Amino acid sequence: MTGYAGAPTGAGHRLSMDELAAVIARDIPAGSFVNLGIGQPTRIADHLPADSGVVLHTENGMLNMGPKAEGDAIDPDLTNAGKVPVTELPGAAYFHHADSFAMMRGGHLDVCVLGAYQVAFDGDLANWHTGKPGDIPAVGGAMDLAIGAKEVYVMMTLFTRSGEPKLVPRCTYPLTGAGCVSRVYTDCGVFDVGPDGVRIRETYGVGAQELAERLGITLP
Amino acid sequence: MTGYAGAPTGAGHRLSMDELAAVIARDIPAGSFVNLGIGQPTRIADHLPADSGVVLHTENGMLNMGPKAEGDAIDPDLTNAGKVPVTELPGAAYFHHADSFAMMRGGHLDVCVLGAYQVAFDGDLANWHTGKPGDIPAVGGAMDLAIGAKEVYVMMTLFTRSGEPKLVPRCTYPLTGAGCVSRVYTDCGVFDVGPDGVRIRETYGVGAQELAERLGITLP
Amino acid sequence: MSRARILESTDAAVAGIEDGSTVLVGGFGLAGMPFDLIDALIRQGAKDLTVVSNNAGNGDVGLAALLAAGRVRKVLCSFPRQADSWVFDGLYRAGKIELEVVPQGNLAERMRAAGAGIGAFYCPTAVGTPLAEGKEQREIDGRTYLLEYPIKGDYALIGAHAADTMGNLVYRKTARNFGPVMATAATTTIVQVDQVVEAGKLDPEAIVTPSVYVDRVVQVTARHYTVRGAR
Amino acid sequence: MSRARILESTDAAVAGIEDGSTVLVGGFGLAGMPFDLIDALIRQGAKDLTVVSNNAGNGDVGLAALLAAGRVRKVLCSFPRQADSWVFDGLYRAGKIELEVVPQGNLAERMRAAGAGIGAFYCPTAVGTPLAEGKEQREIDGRTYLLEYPIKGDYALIGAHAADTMGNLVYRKTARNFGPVMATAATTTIVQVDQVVEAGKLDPEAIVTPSVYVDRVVQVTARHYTVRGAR
Repeated sequence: MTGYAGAPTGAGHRLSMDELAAVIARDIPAGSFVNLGIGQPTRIADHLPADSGVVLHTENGMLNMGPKAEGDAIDPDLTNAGKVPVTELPGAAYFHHADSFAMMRGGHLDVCVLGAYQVAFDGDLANWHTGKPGDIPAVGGAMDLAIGAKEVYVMMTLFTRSGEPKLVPRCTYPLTGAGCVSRVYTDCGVFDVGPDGVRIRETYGVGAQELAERLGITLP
Repeated sequence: MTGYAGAPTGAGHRLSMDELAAVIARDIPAGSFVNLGIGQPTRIADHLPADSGVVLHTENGMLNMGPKAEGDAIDPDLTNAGKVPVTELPGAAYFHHADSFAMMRGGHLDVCVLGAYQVAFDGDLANWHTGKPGDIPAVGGAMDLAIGAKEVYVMMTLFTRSGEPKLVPRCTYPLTGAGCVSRVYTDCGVFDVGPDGVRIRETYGVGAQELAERLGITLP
Repeated sequence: MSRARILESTDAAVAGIEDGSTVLVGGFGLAGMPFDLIDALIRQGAKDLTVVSNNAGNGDVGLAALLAAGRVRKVLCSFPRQADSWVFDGLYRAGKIELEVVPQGNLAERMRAAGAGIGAFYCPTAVGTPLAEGKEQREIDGRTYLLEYPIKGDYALIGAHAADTMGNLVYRKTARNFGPVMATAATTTIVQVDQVVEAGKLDPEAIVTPSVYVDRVVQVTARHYTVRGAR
Repeated sequence: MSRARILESTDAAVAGIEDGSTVLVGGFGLAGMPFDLIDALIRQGAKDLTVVSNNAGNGDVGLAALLAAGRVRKVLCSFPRQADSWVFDGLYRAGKIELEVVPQGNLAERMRAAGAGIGAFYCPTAVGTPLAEGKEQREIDGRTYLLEYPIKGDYALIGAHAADTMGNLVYRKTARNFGPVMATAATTTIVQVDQVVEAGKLDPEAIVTPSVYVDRVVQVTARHYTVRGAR
């Protein structure tokens, strides 16, 4: 991600969203059942090795979803949760919405990757509503996804355009789920979050010390 | 039903269980979705006119069940709720147990016909357990059926072998469902039951007055 | 419910829908949306409707057209705000339509509960969020749940791929979405299909919506739209 | 859950089932009962099991054989007493087995709740009966309901007709019964099938149990029994 205004000023290389997608793809265990949220997380699919055996779930009623459909392969009856036409892989299965969300809510998916406005050190997630008076609230499947998978990862830039951290002691935006995120992947580094607070796993283009200071966390 | 010990002593013709099955078949509206309980109610199927359009549900997961299977048509994977091999009619559909009982509990079946030990004037049903100390309790789908269909009919003899009425002011056997029965078909007559009490619709081989006296009800 | 009727026109299919009805409308975005039934409902004229659907209309077709015709008092949905939901956005900002936002999985499960005779259920979704406000909360086995009530429809308008003459339904791919659940949750379920086949022609193992849930069926010429934009 | 494994033997399929486990056993009477997995479980030796199944065994095969081997501490079922349930009857009357009777629909719905992440639900079945004793009761919209909790299994042993190499399942006729629900409700789901086919060979529209619910699959030679007697 080439220098958005709010990012740290260190000279190092922060990850582009595509590079970050590759990092997340690397961390998803082979054979996992995975839901990739709309927006940036969708890119992760392009970085999964062909032999990963990862099966993608889309909450509008499908397992083993394939890549985006192009040209003649576009079928209006076959879309992902972002309503983008997609394809089906061998071994795909279709089911209705109640069954699809039962699958998620019942904890049968291994990993879900979501975008976020903010994540709190304890794993609280805010990604559905800015809370601004003029905004029309729209939640979609965000709250169901947030509490559903065994592991909920967030993929986001670490800072807003105006330089505010998005990994925060406490979310100021309305919550999507409480304590539900376990890991946060950002252009500047990867973090574990949860009941024990935030912990830096790795950093990109910026020192752990500088990052800790910007976020107001203490290194162990 | 030729003279079981407890039946009224009048000289008239009480209905056999087969004749009674024909009466019930006559009363089931064309096009209804119907569940016939195990035992005597199963006979009703044989009396439904070919053009009745009645669709039979079996709670072990099927709609549009056909007659009993014979000979080579016997398939161990295709049975009714009594575990008797049956057949499938064109337009049949299979579904799992949760879906099957959702169909019943959700009030989507029009009529269910059950056997009974006792029915109370207010529609309480007892048909699952004698309550005797030595008996092993076994409920099956009886309680789900009792509260599920839009109309629950009972098919039974009106008296026990020892002459006790089975249509009673209050059930002495453990209940299967409270106030769930709307009509009782017996060898001696047909009764409406419910919140307004019991009412004789027709009688077979015995006068309404005698029947009322035996049951301890008042004629209007 | 008694036997499904196969009707000759969409107008016959939507006949009798009363003002003030709650109408469950199938589709996830445009996939599975019953365009022809909605057009017929617009002609039929019922107003003051409460619509339950995942979205609040896309572009100017289907549900968006019903909203634009001013027939909808209230929308229950999970995701009203989309790249192409200008009709809803305009009505909402003008204070001309009421909105209840329901998480997508709760929308589906609450309709399933209505169809399955479940009085209410404890659900972990939305705990600790603004959408938990006013809902009863309960700890079960160390986890917190909210009490959710069924959503029942007077009518469901859904799209399916094929029906047999008894009313059994099959769907196509992700156009299945809310159809099977809505069919169970409505007093009267009205379905538009691409084709009607003889009873016995659909594989009994593959039927998704059994005939008992279907009241009226009408065959229409398949029309498809593809949307651009977020869910 | 991660990818299903296709195993070479029923012994490998039931490996690791611990003493004291709760095992959901598919089948309605004998239709859909996983005979070969149960035989393997008897060889495997796990004891002190709680078994959840619709019935408590028929004749001397399948679940009845597991009971006869003395491995089962408790049975949760809807209908233990049948014309040919002599094994269970004997153990029960001798005080050697515990019984919890659950209405058939509640058995199915409570397992569905376990699989669907529902904390508990209000159900109208059994209100006013002895099986309501000790259950929380509630009026909703003028009707009385009982609060029912999920039934979760450590293992499910089920029978299906075919699996693909990913673990997707289809069933045959009324042998489907409890299989799909149990597959969702167990931590580890073990399936015996008549055949395993390549991924892509099963119609994606007709798959009943998606692969995510399946952990271990083993192909066996189809064995069928027909029972005489009441449910």
